[in-house]
Amino acid sequence: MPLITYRQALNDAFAEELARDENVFLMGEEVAQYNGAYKVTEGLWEKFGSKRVIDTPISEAAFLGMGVGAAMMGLRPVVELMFWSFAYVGFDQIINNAGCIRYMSGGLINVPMVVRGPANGGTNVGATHSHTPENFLANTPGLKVVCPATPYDAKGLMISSIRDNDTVCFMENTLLYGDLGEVPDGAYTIPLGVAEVKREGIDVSLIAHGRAVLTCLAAAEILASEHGIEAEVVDLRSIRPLDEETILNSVAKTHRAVLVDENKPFCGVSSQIAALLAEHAFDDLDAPVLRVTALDAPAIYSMPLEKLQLPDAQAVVAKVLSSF
Amino acid sequence: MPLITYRQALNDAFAEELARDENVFLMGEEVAQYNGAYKVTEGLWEKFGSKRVIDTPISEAAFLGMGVGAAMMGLRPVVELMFWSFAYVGFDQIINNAGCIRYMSGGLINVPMVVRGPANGGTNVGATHSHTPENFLANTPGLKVVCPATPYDAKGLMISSIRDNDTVCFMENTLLYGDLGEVPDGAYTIPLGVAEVKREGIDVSLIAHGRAVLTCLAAAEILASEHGIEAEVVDLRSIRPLDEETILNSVAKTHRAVLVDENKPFCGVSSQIAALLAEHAFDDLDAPVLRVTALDAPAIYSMPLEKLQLPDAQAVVAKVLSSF
Amino acid sequence: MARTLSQPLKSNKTTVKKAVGSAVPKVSAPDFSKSPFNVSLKPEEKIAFLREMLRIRRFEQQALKYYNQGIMGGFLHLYIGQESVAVGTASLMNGHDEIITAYRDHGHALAVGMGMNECMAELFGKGTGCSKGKGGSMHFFAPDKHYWGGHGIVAGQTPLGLGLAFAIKYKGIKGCAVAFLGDGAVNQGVFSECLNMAALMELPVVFVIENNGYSMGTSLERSSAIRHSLASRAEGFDVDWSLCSGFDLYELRASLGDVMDKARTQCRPHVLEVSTYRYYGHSVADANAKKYRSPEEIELYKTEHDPITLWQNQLLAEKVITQEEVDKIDAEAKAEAASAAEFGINSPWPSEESIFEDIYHEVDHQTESGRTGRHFFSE
Amino acid sequence: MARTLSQPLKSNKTTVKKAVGSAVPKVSAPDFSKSPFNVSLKPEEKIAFLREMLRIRRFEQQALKYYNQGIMGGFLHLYIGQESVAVGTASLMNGHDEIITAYRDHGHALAVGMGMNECMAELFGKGTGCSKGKGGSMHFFAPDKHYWGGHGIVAGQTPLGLGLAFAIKYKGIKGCAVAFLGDGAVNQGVFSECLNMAALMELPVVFVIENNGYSMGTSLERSSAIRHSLASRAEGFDVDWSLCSGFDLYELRASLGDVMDKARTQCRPHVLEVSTYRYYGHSVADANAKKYRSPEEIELYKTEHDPITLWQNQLLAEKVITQEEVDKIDAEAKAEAASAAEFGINSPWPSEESIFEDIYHEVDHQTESGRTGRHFFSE
Ligand SMILES: Cc1ncc(C[n+]2csc(CCOP(=O)(O)OP(=O)(O)O)c2C)c(N)n1
Ligand SMILES: Cc1ncc(C[n+]2csc(CCOP(=O)(O)OP(=O)(O)O)c2C)c(N)n1
Ligand SMILES: [Mg+2]
Ligand SMILES: [Mg+2]
Repeated sequence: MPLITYRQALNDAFAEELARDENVFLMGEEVAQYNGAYKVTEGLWEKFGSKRVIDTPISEAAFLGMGVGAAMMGLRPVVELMFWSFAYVGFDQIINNAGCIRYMSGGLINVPMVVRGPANGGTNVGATHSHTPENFLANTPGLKVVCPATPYDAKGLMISSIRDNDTVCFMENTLLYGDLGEVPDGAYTIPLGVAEVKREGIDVSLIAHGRAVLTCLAAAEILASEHGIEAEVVDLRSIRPLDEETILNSVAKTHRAVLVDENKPFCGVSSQIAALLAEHAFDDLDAPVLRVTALDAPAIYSMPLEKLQLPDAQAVVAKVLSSF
Repeated sequence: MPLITYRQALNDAFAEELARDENVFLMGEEVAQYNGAYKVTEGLWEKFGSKRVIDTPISEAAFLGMGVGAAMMGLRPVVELMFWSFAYVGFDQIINNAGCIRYMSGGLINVPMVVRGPANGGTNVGATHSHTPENFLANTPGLKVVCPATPYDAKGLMISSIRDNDTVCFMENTLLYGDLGEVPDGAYTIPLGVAEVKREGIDVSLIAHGRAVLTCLAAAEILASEHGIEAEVVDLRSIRPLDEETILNSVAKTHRAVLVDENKPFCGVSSQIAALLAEHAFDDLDAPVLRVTALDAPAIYSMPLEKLQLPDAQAVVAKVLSSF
Repeated sequence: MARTLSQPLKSNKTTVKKAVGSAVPKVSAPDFSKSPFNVSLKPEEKIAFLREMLRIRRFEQQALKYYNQGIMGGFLHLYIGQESVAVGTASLMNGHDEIITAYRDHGHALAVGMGMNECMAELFGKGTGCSKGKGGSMHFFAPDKHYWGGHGIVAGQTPLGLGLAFAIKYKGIKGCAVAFLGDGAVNQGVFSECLNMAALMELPVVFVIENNGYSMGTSLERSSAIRHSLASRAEGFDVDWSLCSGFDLYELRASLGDVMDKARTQCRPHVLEVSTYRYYGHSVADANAKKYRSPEEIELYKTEHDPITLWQNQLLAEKVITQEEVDKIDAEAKAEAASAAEFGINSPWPSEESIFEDIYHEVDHQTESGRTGRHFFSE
Repeated sequence: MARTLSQPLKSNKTTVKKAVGSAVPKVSAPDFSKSPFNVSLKPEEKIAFLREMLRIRRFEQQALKYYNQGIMGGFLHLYIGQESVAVGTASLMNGHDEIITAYRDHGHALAVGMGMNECMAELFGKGTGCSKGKGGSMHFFAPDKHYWGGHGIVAGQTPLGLGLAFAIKYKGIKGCAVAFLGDGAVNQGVFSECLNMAALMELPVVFVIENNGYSMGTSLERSSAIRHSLASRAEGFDVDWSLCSGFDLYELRASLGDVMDKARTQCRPHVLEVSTYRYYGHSVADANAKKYRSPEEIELYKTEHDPITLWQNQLLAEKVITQEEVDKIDAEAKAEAASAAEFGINSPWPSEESIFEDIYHEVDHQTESGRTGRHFFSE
């Protein structure tokens, strides 16, 4: 299989879906002529033209809402937020329009839209540009939330998201765009709501999404080689719908869970997983459910300090060891 | 002590603080000449005039941001959102400006602002008007979040919030405005971050905030009289800062926790409490941590159905019984 | 408090854009009945407009009765006084046009052809309601009738209107989108964003500002800083605009017909500010309805500017209809509303299971995607 | 791509408001050096302006060097080419005025008197930085110098500027607030909301649109629909507006001085659109900086419209300064910047504990409120 980047995997997904379905179009700030602030849409404007790949002014609320309106009419907008952090100026459109219109119309309407862009810290762009709102969005029944960790998952989940008939909030990561991975040519889908055990283990379950999955995999290697602990790594991939079965099966096997999360801790995704385990894995657990999250402070600018704010393999290893 | 409504308790808090500190002012839609959509600010414009009690256009982003700017200069804005649901059109101003400016300025600035208004379902106003974003806001380090359940708490917490030197998101409840309770005349404060055991018990801890506390108290009566179960009811009062000690002490005593929450369940406040217990009360717990939350659907309009969406005493009782 | 801004606008009776601040030309009001949109109207059509307006009014009066009895929930924002705007608009829709409005949405719903039964049942929160009892008064929808709701967040529907226009253009349809908003809604930033995008992208969208002079208890003067009119803000965004009176159905049709045509054929956006008036409070729960404006003011509008009375008198004068026929139509409308209320009252509540329906399309249709993973997190 | 809009504006050289769409009057450009704001300037003051502009430029060039070496993080949005705007503005502040800007904030910071050391250290992410290494390039603040930052969310600072003006008026201070934004930022809805509120509440705020012709890679024509100018959008909100060239410090001071005075004395808001140009990419990471505009265009601005060169030539022509003195000032600015870089490099990183400082005022000050309950939820 070709080795391509996470960025290219997404780009391929767009190119294929644009070619497949003429109702699909991309829009956002700098996505067309500039090729995307992070070059995720590179070459697509040239190939598909201004009707299908559309630059917008800096008006998130209006273009998110425009996406909803167009989707109600059966188009399939793929709307880029240059950063998910900028969602907050258009939050009402996502929560209330994309999220609630189907319900309020008694099912007369659906909103087949993808809202996508990077949502991550770790690049020294400060507090306002480093938000990870997957927890907020997944709180809203009506929205779906997807956070791929690998190029393969990025492409398969993106194609599924574009074809999905509900709104999918798709969270990428600027730190992953350059990551290489094996990705088949041509279309394939990964269903939303299916987690993947990215590493099998028997001693502890590391449960994570997005880039934290890679942190867990690195930690698992250290745990295995240095401490004889075989960690299972569960990649949630999709936050809503959530694959609770895979989580619970893993914990039933390992009896220990450490949740790793780049969300801020208060009501983060890992809080929800912990709540799940506290209710449904009570008898399986041999130890408290531990969490390694982003430090509970705004993202700091300072380069070495921001590194300390995000979970790293050492912190995960330490947390796992503390559980035994 | 005089028996007054939750609404009047807030009104008294405003009147007293407006009189005490000339830097305090109120603003929002219809708060002045109209006396407030829910009459919480009744009579204040007449008494304090247009300088101190200010009507705004329907421009939440601008007036929330204006509040932040004024607060940076040392004023103490108390900004009403007619519903907290409308926060989403001004969300960026709350999260990024109120929430992050102190950090990004290395502590040079603080934002002594109160953002307040009702945040609740249960009044048949539909999905877009029934949001309860206390979990979102408390996710943000830099913001404080308060949810009083009684008139007494409403006044004491409001005075503390106005005097607090950080931004406090203060969540009221239209269903509670008419509730009566004993409230002393004159100023008193209740510190943020102190929960209250509103009912002592030994068999199970019911942990809640806002109106769900009253639901728990009602459930506790039923449990005691009909099932011989003595439930302890912990009212969080403040979500951030959070009084974890009181929560953990209660669970250490009762060994059972049922969390009751009008938030939607995914990453709701009760998810965070569950995560706390899963980590720090693991050895104290004799049973899974159970939750009774708002049903995980958008708020429905239909009157009898919306009642089913919110936790009620019967649902709490049933959940508690299931835990034994 | 002196009202000036939503009184029937004297100025700018044509749909020609005016430069901001330029003096209002002293033109004698054109005879709008002669406009291309009105001149060929058949008598039946004119009578149908009357019927539609009466139906809206009787529908809402019926609803009001039950709301006051406490057997409807939530908010009830009455459209009474503004009926001509919705009816005039619907009468101009060509089958390829799409419309969307805010929470004051009953009039638009009935005007596009939604049935009184489904609308009334919705107000009662019943499963037979147009939104299955899930949306309530603020959330009527009929996509099959090109009606996209019914939206509760002020101005939140304006970018959706942009999206409807976008889709129309994208699909190569010769239609336009009409998005309604109030005089208070213009101060939500997203509306300004929409104006810019509509002009930049050349979208066939008409924003109709239903200027009834008040946003809740706040008069236009207290909520909007303007030099000329609310619509004239569009000028700064290179969007054409005009004003018209909404009290006279001929004028409304002439003005709006023009700009809808322009949108359809030239793909140009437009902002049309329509002067109108609501007789009731902001919502029925608005206890202050008579405090922020004088009873005399309300009375003046009711007696001098009622769009139904004006239209009825017009048709009587044109001898298109007789008083007896008017009375009959009105009686029918009342009877229809009463029977809709019966229907609503006698309809069943939504089922408890329905709480979890209509959230995800994929779940509702039990597709593979709808069956994979957990979608709902309460029992 | 043809540039027209941010070329030095020929029209409307005075600060008098123009009706939208009205013909540009054929006035010969006034001699701005004779404006009341300039005529009494002392030679030292004029020289100080030159020094400040040079300091900004040399500071940023120095920063650029280290950024390119990869030892600064995040974004670096250079102000080079626009220095006159910040320096001109700061020179008009009266001790009661407050200013606020977006993320392209180094120029304003230095112009109001922040030290190069603290600014450079901030870029290096050091604890000695003006924001203790917490804010970075986009977040410089100096409330003691009436400088309220440095804000990363496009237009997010505009309502804060409104709040500064509100506080000024509330406290009865005779000052004004100046809020800067870019030509792309005008399309964030919140800015329109601000215009309306500023006019309604009669706030002493001046919005300065630094129109450098591009928002990232998007030219003004592609992001903003306008009939006359960006500033003219203010007209619709009953806010006065005007245009001026930012290339000539005399003109900028004359125009801005006027409107700041009006804000202070009459409590009236104003929008001033200043034509300017950035030589570098949107941020240093902007790989396309030369794709969306031609090298010739950039060159033209550098050679014909550089505000520093123009001012320097002006002072030379006025014989206020000699070339030797210019060279000396420049050398000093370079040396200062180099030494600031040294300072930054040699400064310590923030302490690990500092991660949890400066989040809550009450926690930082260990007040009772700061000690009650748990504030932070990670270990
Ligand atoms: C963002 C937002 N803010 C506030 C409200 C509360 N609210 C509902 S309607 C309304 C007044 C709107 O007035 P206008 O736009 O003139 O429409 P009208 O009611 O006159 O039809 C307000 C303040 C809301 N629904 N959404
Ligand atoms: C709400 C929001 N959307 C998008 C961005 C990304 N962004 C940062 S600056 C910028 C361009 C702004 O251009 P302009 O206002 O002209 O200012 P300039 O950079 O030219 O000084 C964009 C799109 C952002 N920071 N905030
Ligand atoms: Mg109105
Ligand atoms: Mg620019």
